[in-house]
Amino acid sequence: MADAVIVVALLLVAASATAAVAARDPVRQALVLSVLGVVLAILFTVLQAPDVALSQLAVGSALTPLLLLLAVHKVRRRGRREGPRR
Amino acid sequence: MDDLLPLLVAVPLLGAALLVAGGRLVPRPVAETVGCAVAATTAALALVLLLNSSPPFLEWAGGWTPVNGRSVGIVLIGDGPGLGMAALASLLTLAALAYSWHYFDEPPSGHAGSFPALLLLFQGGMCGFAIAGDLFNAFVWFELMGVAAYALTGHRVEEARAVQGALTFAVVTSLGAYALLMGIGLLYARTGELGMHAIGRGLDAHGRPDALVLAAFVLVMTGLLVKAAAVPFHFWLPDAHAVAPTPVCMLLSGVMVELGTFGVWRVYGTVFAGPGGVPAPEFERTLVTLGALAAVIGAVMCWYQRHIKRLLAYSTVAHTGLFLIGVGVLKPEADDGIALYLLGHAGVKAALFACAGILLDRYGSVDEHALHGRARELKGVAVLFTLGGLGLAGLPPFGTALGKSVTEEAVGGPLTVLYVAASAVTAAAVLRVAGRVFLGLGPKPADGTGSGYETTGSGERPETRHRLSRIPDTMTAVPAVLVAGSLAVGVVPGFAKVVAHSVNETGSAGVAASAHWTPAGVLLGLLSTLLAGVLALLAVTRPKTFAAPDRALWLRRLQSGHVGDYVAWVLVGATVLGALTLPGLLGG
Amino acid sequence: MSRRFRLWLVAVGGAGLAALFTAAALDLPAFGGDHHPYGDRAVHASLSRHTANVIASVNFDQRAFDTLGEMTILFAAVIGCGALLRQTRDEHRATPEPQEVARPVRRYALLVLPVALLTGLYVIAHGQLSPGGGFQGGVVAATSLHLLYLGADYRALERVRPVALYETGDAVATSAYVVTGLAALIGGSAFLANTLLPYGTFNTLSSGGTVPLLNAAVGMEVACAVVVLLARFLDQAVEIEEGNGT
Amino acid sequence: MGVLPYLVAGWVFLTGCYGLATSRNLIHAVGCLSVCQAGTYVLLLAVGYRHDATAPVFSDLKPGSRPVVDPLVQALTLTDVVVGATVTALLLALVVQISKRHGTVDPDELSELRG
Repeated sequence: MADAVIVVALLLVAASATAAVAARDPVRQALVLSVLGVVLAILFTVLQAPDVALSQLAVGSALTPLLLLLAVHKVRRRGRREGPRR
Repeated sequence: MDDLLPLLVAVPLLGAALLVAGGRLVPRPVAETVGCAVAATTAALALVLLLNSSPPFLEWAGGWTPVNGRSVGIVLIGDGPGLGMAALASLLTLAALAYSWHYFDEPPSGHAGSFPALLLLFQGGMCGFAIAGDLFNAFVWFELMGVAAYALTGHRVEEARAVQGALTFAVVTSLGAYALLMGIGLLYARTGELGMHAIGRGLDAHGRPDALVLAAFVLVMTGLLVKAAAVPFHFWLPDAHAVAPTPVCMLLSGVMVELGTFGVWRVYGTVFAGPGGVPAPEFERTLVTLGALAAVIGAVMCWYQRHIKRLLAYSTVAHTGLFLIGVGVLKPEADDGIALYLLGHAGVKAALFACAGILLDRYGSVDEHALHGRARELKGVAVLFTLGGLGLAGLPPFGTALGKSVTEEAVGGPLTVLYVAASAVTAAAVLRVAGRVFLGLGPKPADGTGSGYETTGSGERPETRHRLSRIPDTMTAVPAVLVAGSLAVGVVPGFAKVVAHSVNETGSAGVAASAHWTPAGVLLGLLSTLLAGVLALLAVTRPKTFAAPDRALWLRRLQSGHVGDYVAWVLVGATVLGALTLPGLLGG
Repeated sequence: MSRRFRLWLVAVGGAGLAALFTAAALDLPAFGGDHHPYGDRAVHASLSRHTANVIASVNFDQRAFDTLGEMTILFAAVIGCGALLRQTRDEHRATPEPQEVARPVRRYALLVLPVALLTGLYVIAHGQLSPGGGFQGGVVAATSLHLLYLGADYRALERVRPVALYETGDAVATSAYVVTGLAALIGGSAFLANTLLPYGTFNTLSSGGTVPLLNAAVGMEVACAVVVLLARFLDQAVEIEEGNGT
Repeated sequence: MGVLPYLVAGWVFLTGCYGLATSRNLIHAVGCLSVCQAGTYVLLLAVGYRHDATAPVFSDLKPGSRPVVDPLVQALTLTDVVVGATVTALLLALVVQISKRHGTVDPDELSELRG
């Protein structure tokens, strides 16, 4: 039983990692990455690593996508405003 | 005494934390003085430990001394090579801090301490990596070294090139670090240990090497060789070293890249050298091949540069190639030679970067063509730069010459030719720059871009707030001391013997070799210096024939500045590593 | 270099590495195996020092030196981001216009904020007992503070978040960790040795010797670091503008 | 089942590398690097797993009553997660500056450092 859950979680990780690479738009990628973070947290929980799951949930599915979105926001905002500056 | 080993890391880290906490309260000179004091304290500690490191220290962090030969703690190795690297890193950090004294561009408001603090963190990371005896701990310090170095490289955020080079550096090195971690995971799966010696014993207990050992070797070496900038992992280096602030360049080229080579030596010797690891002939083939490629490509690319800092960066590629060959042949004499060569090279290379930095801050350019004849007034700097070039060529009695001759004798055969040629070509490029920039020799080169596929050194901004009209004494004193240090490595009687003793005590199974000047070595050193001089003279007088940039265009095109290309090369490099190491493992 | 050539390189390099890794995976001990010598020793050592959460014991006692490196990496990233995302001479600050937030969102954010903050602190405090600890709790606490951005506005966030103070807090927490390590050294033991304090009663908040201290230092460091990191990025995303026409 | 977790780890790592090499947007590339790193987490935790074992936390478990999974790899992964987040932050800071100084975040259009 536990094995079946682990296999499913592993396949989900592989699928969402692939999706995160395939999502070429950074905003969409940030969202997929946060899904990947949640899926990884689930995998870690079934692998009996609650500590890591917690930090993956906090870092991988919240902090990292948030930073990515903020960076996208900054880049797009200045893209709208003006061209390159040196 | 052993207990003091972790302080090599703790002192700079504490210093950095204090600088950040108090940085906004104190004026800049105080912050810089504190930075220098902390770096100097660490250097002194490293030297004291180094002098007492026979027999080598083994320290268990957290006091977890082994029970029945096994521990749960982290082991630190305080042997000659490790402490030597820590001392070198600390001394160069001190030099970098002294060089940037007062001169460096206005720090961000309220962050007087942030630049020295980052340098101290960098120092802490390098010291930690040098004394790490535990593979995962080495990874942690490797990352700290990386994170501090990325931030320092991109520190001049107003420079388009600086931020691009820093990003390339960060992406490629981080990828290397993750490869290293994958390798650690594989080794842990096999042996269930993390200490380097413990892993080595575990591998030997398992019997003959198999695909797992090979994969772990490839992944771990990928991480370390990315740091050591072996071909084809080297692309990040010129991009990063050419754009980093000068004091940081001194550290990057002088010691950080060499720590990658040191890591290869340490990890192979402790983890993979046994019967369960990678057989010696395979290791030798792999490292000599990659090292020779790096030496050749580094030397050729160095020759065709006109951006002076980039030129120096390529000469670092060539020289680390030579170091890798020396480590690869697995002979005690070669180890001694490399240790001396590395010390001499660190002084010379850091001094050369310091001189290039003076040019940048005085003239707002590091372009060989644009600066033609403009630096005639800087007599002292000219002397230092030329001495640096001669040191790079291996003119006796520089430490580089001693190290090179000892290594040449150990490797023998056609590899000797490579040593002479690579050092001669890189030195010739430096001497060519010296002749043109400081003496105004030869016709003034056309200022336009040749093939269009090159990085010129113009359009760089000085690192000081204003262009310097007078060079501060600290900025000339630092390269002078560094060149003197490089000379001392070769001249001080008995120094070579001490280095050889402490290197052989840990590596090479206790076989003691001696390192000293030999007539053949002196002759080879003179020969490469002569070659360098002749080449430089020809290049200056006949620029059309000898420095046509289109000759190596295909090679230059590989250096595209595109981070995706570099990542692709890392993957190819890992595959090449595997292919080179595979045959010996199939045979058994 | 053309894109096609790069793809070829990736294909060759990736295929080689994939083949190598697959061959290695076949040689690995099967998943779920029973051979974990270091792990078993770590469990034993943790119990002998009355630390219920073995991972906390590994992080803050047995391999506390690694954690020192880890928190320094975070610290270096904070200083590094501060230096990289500083306001340069050609940039100026623009006051962000207050944004309308839907009332339910606002109410929800203000309701969740204290809960999340407390959860973070709870997770930090129980690090040596239950899953969680300085890292996880620190990140949760720091992120929860930013709900204020949603719940009120950027100004309110800036008021409760003087970045300078948090940066100092970050540095102080890092020094506290190092000083705890040094105290053990001065006390006649090794650097970062867990010998200063009694190990306490198993499974209580004060058990584990210096583990709770180091855990708290890391919690404070991580919380401050994440606040500062997010502040730097928010600053860039919301406030700092390039001076056009200057 | 025996090798599946390891293969998934390798797959995730290499997929991230592929994305990194072919990325047309540096922010996307940074995301791909964190995918690479996810591969290392999976590998480490898979290595430490033990069948029919529980988490190594003894707050409500009598010591010795059940086997526990390897706590070491979990501590390593924890460190790794934090390191990953910091590297991501630093890289993004550099990307933000690149977009300011070069006016683009497409690596194909960055042509300052060549030859």
